[in-house]
Amino acid sequence: MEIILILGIPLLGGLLLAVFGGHRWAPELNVVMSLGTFVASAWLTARIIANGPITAYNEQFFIDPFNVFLVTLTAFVALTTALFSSPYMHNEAAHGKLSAGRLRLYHSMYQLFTFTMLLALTTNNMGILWVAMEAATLTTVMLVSLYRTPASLEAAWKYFILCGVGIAQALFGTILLYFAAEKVLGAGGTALLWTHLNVVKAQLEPTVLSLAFVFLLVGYGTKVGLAPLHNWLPDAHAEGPTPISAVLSGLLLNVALYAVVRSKVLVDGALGTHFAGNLLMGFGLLSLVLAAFFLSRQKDIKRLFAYSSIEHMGIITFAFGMGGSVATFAALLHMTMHSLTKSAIFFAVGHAAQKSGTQMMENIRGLIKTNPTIGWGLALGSLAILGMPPFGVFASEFMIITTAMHEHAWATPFILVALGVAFAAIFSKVQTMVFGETELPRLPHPPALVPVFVHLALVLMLGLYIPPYLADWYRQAAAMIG
Amino acid sequence: MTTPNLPIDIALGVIIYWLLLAVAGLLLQNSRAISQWIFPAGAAGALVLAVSALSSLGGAINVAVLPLGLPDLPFHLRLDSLSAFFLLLLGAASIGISLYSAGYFRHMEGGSLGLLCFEYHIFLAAMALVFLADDAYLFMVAWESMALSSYFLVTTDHNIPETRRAGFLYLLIAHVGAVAILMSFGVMQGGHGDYTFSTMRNAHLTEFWASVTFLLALFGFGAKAGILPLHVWLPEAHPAAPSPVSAMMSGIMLKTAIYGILRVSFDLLGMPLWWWGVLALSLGLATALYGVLFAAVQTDMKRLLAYSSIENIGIILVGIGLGLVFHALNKDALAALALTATLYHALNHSFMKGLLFLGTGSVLHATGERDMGKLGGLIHSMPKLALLVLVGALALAGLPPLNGFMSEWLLLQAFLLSPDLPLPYLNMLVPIAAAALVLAAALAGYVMVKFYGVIFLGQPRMEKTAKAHDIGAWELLGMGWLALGCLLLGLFPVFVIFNLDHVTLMLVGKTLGSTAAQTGWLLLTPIQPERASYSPLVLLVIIVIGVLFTLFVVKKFYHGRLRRGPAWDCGFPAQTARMQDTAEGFGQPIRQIFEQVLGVIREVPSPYDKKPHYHGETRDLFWDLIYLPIAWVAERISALIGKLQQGRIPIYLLYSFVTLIALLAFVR
Amino acid sequence: MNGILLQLFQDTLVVLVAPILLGWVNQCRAWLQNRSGAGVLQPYRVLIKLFHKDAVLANNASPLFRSTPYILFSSMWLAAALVPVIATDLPLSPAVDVIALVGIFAVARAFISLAAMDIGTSFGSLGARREMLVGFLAEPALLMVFFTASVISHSTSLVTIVETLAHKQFMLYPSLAFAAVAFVMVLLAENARVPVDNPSTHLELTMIHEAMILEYSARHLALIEWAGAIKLLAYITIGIALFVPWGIAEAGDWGALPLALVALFLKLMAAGAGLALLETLSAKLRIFRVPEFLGTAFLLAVLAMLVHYLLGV
Amino acid sequence: MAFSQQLINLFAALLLLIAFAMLSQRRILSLINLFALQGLMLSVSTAIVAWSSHQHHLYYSAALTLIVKVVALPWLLHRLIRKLDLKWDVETIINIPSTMLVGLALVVFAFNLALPISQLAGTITRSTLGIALASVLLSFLMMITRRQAVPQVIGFLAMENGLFFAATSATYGMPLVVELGIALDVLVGSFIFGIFFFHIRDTFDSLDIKNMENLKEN
Repeated sequence: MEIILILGIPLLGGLLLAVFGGHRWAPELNVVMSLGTFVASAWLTARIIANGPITAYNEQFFIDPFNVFLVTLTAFVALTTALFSSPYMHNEAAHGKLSAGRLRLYHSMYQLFTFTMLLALTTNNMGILWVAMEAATLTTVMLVSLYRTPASLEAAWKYFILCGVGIAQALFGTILLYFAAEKVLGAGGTALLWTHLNVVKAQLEPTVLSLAFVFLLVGYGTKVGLAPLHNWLPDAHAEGPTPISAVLSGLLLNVALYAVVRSKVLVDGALGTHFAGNLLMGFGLLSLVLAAFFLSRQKDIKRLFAYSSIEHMGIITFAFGMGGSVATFAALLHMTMHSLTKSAIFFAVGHAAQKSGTQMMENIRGLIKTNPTIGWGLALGSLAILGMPPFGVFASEFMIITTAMHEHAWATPFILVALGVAFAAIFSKVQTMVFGETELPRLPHPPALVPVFVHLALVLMLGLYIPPYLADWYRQAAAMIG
Repeated sequence: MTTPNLPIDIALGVIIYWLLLAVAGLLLQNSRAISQWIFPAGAAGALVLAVSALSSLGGAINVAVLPLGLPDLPFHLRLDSLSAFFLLLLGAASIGISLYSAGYFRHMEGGSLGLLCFEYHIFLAAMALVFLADDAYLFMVAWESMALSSYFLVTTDHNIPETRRAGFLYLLIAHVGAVAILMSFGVMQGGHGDYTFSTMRNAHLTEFWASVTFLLALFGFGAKAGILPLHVWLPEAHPAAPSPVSAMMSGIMLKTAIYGILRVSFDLLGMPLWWWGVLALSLGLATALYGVLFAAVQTDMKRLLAYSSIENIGIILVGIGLGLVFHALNKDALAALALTATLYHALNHSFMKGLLFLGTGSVLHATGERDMGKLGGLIHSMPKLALLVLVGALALAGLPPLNGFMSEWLLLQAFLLSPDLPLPYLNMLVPIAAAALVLAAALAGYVMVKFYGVIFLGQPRMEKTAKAHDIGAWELLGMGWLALGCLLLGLFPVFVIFNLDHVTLMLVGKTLGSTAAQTGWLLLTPIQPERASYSPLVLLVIIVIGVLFTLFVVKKFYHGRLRRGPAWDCGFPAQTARMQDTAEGFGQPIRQIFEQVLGVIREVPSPYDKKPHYHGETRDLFWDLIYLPIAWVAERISALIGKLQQGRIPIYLLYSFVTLIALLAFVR
Repeated sequence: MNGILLQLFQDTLVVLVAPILLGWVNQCRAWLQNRSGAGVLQPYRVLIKLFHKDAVLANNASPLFRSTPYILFSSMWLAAALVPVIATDLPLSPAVDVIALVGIFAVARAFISLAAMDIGTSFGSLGARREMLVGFLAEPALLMVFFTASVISHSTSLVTIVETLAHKQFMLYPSLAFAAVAFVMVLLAENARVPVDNPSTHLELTMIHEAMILEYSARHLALIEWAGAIKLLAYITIGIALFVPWGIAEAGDWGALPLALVALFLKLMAAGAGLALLETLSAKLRIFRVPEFLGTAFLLAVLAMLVHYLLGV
Repeated sequence: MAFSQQLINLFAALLLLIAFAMLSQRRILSLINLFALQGLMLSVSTAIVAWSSHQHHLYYSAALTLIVKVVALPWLLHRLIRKLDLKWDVETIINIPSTMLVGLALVVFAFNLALPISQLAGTITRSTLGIALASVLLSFLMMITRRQAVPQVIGFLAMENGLFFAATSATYGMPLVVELGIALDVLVGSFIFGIFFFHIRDTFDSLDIKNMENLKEN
C-alpha cells in the first residue's frame, strides 16, 4: 500500500504539474507532492522498522535494509530540494530567466524524476531497474537544458548520449544476467527478480556473470560518474538549474550506485572471488584521484562541486569494493552523508550564484558579509564534504581510511594525496567566496535556507550519533552485500 | 575522592559547561555581557578543570562511555595521568588567557564578538576532549573540531587577504596531518575493526607496521606541532589570529600534538624502536635551530613569537626523542628524566608563550602596530605590561631562576647522564645533539633581548606609542596569573616533578620525584646529589640578598646624589629615535652569519639614489624546497589530467568504449 | 658551620681580590708593551673615584636601567662565590651547578644588554646587539667545555668535577686539552678582551662592552666595572678549577687551606700574566670575524666532548 | 541444423552486414534506411524464433519492433531531416577503411567473447549471440566516428537493435513487462532526441557536434 503511495504520488504530481506547472503556486504544489511522497516513505519506513523487510505485489517490489534508507533519503532530499526550489524558481522567474512553459516542464519532470528514482529503488526486477534508470535520464535531460543556452544544450546532449550509450551496456549486462538466471530459475517473470536471484546466486554461471558484471558496471557506472566514464557529469551539473544539480548529485548517483551494488552481490555469489570488488576498487580509486586533480582547475562553482561528487562516488565505490562489514557499512553511511551534504551545498551554491548573477567563482565574494546564512551554509557544507569532523562525512571516511590502511595499504597513499589535493582545491576556492568584502545586493525573494541547515544539522548529528535502527539497517545491508 | 569516576565527571562537566557558554555567546550576539561574564565564567571553568586534573594525577584511571559516536564505537573517554597532566596544562594556561580575553575583546563589541566567543569556547572544549578521548573516532572528532574552531578564530579578521591565506594554509596542513593520524590509527587497530585505544594497546604489530604507525603519527602530529618541514603555517597563522587566540594556539594547542606523539609512541605502540627516538631527536634539533634562527630575524613581533614556538616545540621533541631512545634501550630511569624534562618544558612553554602572546596583544591593541621597528619605549607608557612581559621574556630566554631554564636544565641533565648506551654511534650523537640544543637555547636569549629591547626599551618611534594606555584590570589579572606561573614553576621544581612522576610512571614505569627530592624540597637532585643539583629558590634568594646588600652598602657609605640629563651617547649631538636599532638591525648579525640558511633577499639602494630605500627579507627556504615544488607538481598533474577532458563527445565515447573493451579482454 | 665560614671567607676574598687581579693583568700588559703601568691597585682607585661622583642619569632611563648594575654585581658575585677556588667544601655549591652557573652569566648578559637598549641611543643598541652576538656563541661553547668535564667526572656539580679531577690518578685527558683551548677563547670573548673586544678604547667600529655602558656613570659604573673584574676572576678561577685543580683543599681539611691559598695566588698570577701575554700577542679582530673565532671555540668544545666519547677518556 | 535455425543464422548475418554497412555509410538518408532494414531483420528473426520455439510473447516483441523500429522511428527521422533540411553527407572522424578494419577486429573479439557463453545457451539461436554483441560494438564504434548529431542517434538506436537481438537470441526475450518498459524508453528517448535536434539547430544553426565542445577542462 505504501509502495503504491510512494510511487503514485510523484506520478500523479508529474501529471498534475504537467497541467498546472506554470502557475504561480506551482512550486508550492511541487512541495506538497514531495511532502506526500516523503510522508508515505516515512510510513513505509515505520512499517519496516516494526515488521522487517517486505515484498509486495507478486514480489515485484521489495524493501530490505539496503533500500529502505535510500527510499527515505530519496524522498527526504526530494522534499527539501522542492522546498529550496520554490524560492529559487521564484527568483529565477523574477530575473526573467524562465517562462511559464519551462516552469511547467520543470515541475512536472521533477516529480517524474522522483518517481523513477523511487521505482528504481523499490523494484525487485532487475529489468525494471534498468527501465527506471533509463527513464531517470530521460526525465532529467530536458531539465539540464532548461535554460536553452548553448552551454546547457551542449551539456544536455552529452548527458543524453553518454548516459544513453552507457545505460545500453547495462541492458546488455541485464540480458546476460537473465540468460544465466534462466538456466536456474526457468524462463519467465521470476528469473529477473533480485530476491530469487539472490537465493540461487551461487548456482549462476560464473563466466556469464563476470561478463554481465562488466557490462553492468560500465553501464550503471557511467551514471554513477566513475572515471573515465564521468565526462557528462560536471557539464550536466553545472548547466542545469541548481535544484536539478542537487538531486542529480544527491539522488541519481546514489541510485545508480545502488544498481551496481545489487549486481555486485549476485556476481560475488556466483564467482566466489573478489573479482567485482577489485574492479570497484580500481574504478573508485581512479575516480577519486582524477576528480581531485580536476578540482583545482575549476572556475565554475557548480562544476567544482560536481567533481567533488565524482570524488565521493569514487570513495564510496572503493569502499564497496573493499567489502567486509566495516567498509560496506561505511560506504552506505557515506552514501547517506554525501547526498545530504552535497545537496545542502548545492542549495547554498544556488543562492550564492543567483545573488552574484554568475557561477564564476572569481566573481563571488564576501558571502558571509551580506548573507551570513548563505555564507555559513556554504562554508560549513564545504568543510563537511571535505571530511571535517564532527560532520558525518568524516565518520564514514574514518572507517574507510582505517580499513583501507589495514587491508589495502597500497591504496592509502593515493587516498591521502587525493584528499589533500581536493581539500586544497575546494577550500581555497570556497574561502575566497565566503570571506572578504562585497557589494552584492540581496535577493528579491528570501532564500530558503532551512533545507541547508536541516541537512547540515542531520549530517552533524550523524557524525556524533547514529540512530540504532539506521545502524541496524546498515549492518544488515552490509552483511548482505558482503 | 569520593567516587572513582569523579575526576572524569568533573572534566566532562567543564567541557559541557564550555559548550553551553559557547552557545550562550552565540545567543547573546554582541552584548556587553560576553566580555563581562562569559569569558570570566570560562576562566572559572578552566580553574575547576585544572584543580580536578591536578588532584587526579596519579589517581585511579577513570573511564567513561558516552552513548554517542559510531554505532559500534560509542565515545570512550579515559582520564589517566597523561591526560590529567595535559588537562592541567590546558586548564591552568586558559585561566589566564580567558581572564585576559574578558578585557581584551571588549573592543570587538558590536563586531562579531558572539561568534568569536562561540568559537573560542568550542576550541577550549575540543582541546579538552582531545586529551580525554580513548578511541580513535572521538579523538579525531575532537582533533578536527579543534582545528576547525581555531581556523575560524584565526580568520576573525577575514577581510585581510593575508589572514585568509594564513587560515587556508593552516587548515590545509592540519587536515593533511589529520588524515595521516587517521591512517596511523588504521594501522594500529590491527584489523580488529575496533578503534578503542585499549584494543590498540593490546594489538601486536610487527616492527615494520609499528614503524609505519610511528612515522605516520609523527607526520600527522608534527603538522600540528610545527615540526620541520611542516612548520610553515605557524608563522602565518599565529600573527593573523587575535592575540588571545595566538596565545591559546601556541600555548595549548601545539601541546595537543605533543600529547598525541606521547600517547601513540609510549602508550599505544608499547615498546618503541631506538631509531624512532633518533629520528625525533634529529627532527627536534633541526626544528629548534631553524625556529630560533628565524625568530632572530623577524620584524613582526607575533611572527617572532611564532618562530620561537617552533623552537620550543623542537626542544620538546628532542626530549621525546631522548626518552624514546632510553626507553627502547631499557634505560627507563633515564627515560623518566627525559620525559620529565619534556613535560615540564611543555607546561612551561604554555605559560611563557601564553604570557608573551597576550603581551603582544596589549601592545597591538594600544598602538595598532605589529612591526617591532615602529614601537619602542613602551616601558614608560605601559609599565605594568612591561614588567609582566619582562618575566615572560626572561623565562623564554631560559634564564635562571625562571621556569624556562628549569626544564632546559633537566633536559641537559638527561643528555649528560646518557653515556654508555649500547650503540656507539648513538653515543657520538649525544654531544652533537647537546651542542645543538645549547646553541638553540643561547640564541633564544638573543631573540628575547631583541624582542623586549626593541618593543619596550629605548625611545618611542611613533607618536601613539608614547601615549599608549597601560593594560586594564582583566588583562593584568590574566597576565599576572601566567607570570606568577612562570615564577613558581621555576622556583619549586621538586613539587612539579612530584606531580610529573605519575605521568612518567605510566609511560615508562619509572619516576624521578623520590630521587629528585632526596635532600629535601629545596634542592633538586635528579639522580644523586653528587652528580647534579640545583636550587632555583636559593639562587634567587642569594641574588636578591646580594642586590639588597650592595644597595645597602652603596647607600650607606656613599651619597645617593643623582642628576637627570639628556643621554650622552659619546657626545653625539643629534639624537633621534630612528637612530636606535630596529628589529631588522638587531637581527643583522644573525642574518649575516646564517645567510645561506635564511634565504636572505636584500635590496640595497645605490649611492646615487635620491630616496634611498632599503629592503631586507628572509624567506623560509622550505617554501622553495618543498612547498612550491609540490604545488607545481600538483598543478602540472592537474593540467595533464585536464587534457583528458576535451569536451568532445566522440572522445568521451571512446573512453567508455576502450574501458568496456579493456574490461572484457581482462575478464577473458 | 665550617663550610659557612669558608663560604663567607671566599665571598669576601673574591670581591676584594678581583680588582687586584684586573690591575695585575693590566700591569703585566703594560710591562709587555714596554710601558710602566699604573700599578695593580689602579682599579681600586678608579672604583673609589667613581663611587664619589654624582650619578648622571639619562632623562628617559627606566627602573630597569637603574637596577641593572646591582643585579649584575650580585650575580657575578654569586658566580665567583660558587667556584671552588681554595676548598671544595662550599655550602652554596649544591644550589648551582655548572649549567646554572652559565645561566647566571646569561642573566647578567641579558640585563646589561637590555639596560644598554633602554636609553635608546645608537651606541647602546649596537653594543647590546654585539654583546648578544658574542653571547650566543660563547655561552654554548662554555657549556660544552663544562660538559666535557662533566662527562669525565659524571657530574655537573662543579665541586664534584674539581674533586674528581684533582684527586684522580694523574691522567692526560686529550679531551680536556681541547676544552682548555676553547675555554681560553671563551674567556677572552666573555671578558671583553683582545682579540674580541678592547677594554681600553671607545672605538665605535669595534667596541662591545664599552658601548653598552656608555650611559652609566658614578656608582652605577663603578658597580659594573667591579662586576667585570669579578667576572674575570670567576672565569680564571673556573679555568683553574677545571684544568689545574691541584692543590685545592679538601673538605674539612683546614690544615691544607694556607697551602691552597698560596697555590691559588700563584696560579692567578700566572694566569693573569698569560692573559696579558695573549692579549699583547694578538690583534683585535674585525667584529665580523668574532663569530668565526667563537665558532671555532664552540667546535673545539664539541670536539673535546666527541674525543672523550671516541677515546673513552 | 533445423531450417528455422538456418534462417535465423541468415538473418543474423544480414544484421551484422547491415551494421557494417551503416559503419561505412556517409549519407544520412541511407543510414536511416539501413536502420529501418536492420529493424526489419530483427523483427523477422524474432518472429521466426517465436514460431520455432513456440514462445508466444516473442510475437508481441516482433510486432513491437516492427511498429517502433521499422515504421515509427524511420518515419520520424525522415520527417526530421526534411524539416531540419540536413546536409546529405556526414563527415567521419576516422576514414572509413580504417573504421572497417577496427570493426573487423571488434567482430573477432566479440565472437571470441561470446563463444563460451553460446555453448551454455539452450536456445536454438545461441550461435547468434556473438553477432548480437558484435553489432552492439559496431554501433558503438559508429557513434564514436560520427560528427553529427543525427548519425550518432541512429548509431544509438542501432545499438538498441543489437541489444534486442541479443535478448532474443540468448534467452528468447526478456519478460514482457521489461520489454514493454524498454520499448517505452526507446520511444520517449527518440522523441526527446527529436526535440533536441530542433533546439540544437535553433541554437547552433547546425547539427554538427563540433559546436558542442566548449565545456572542457583544458
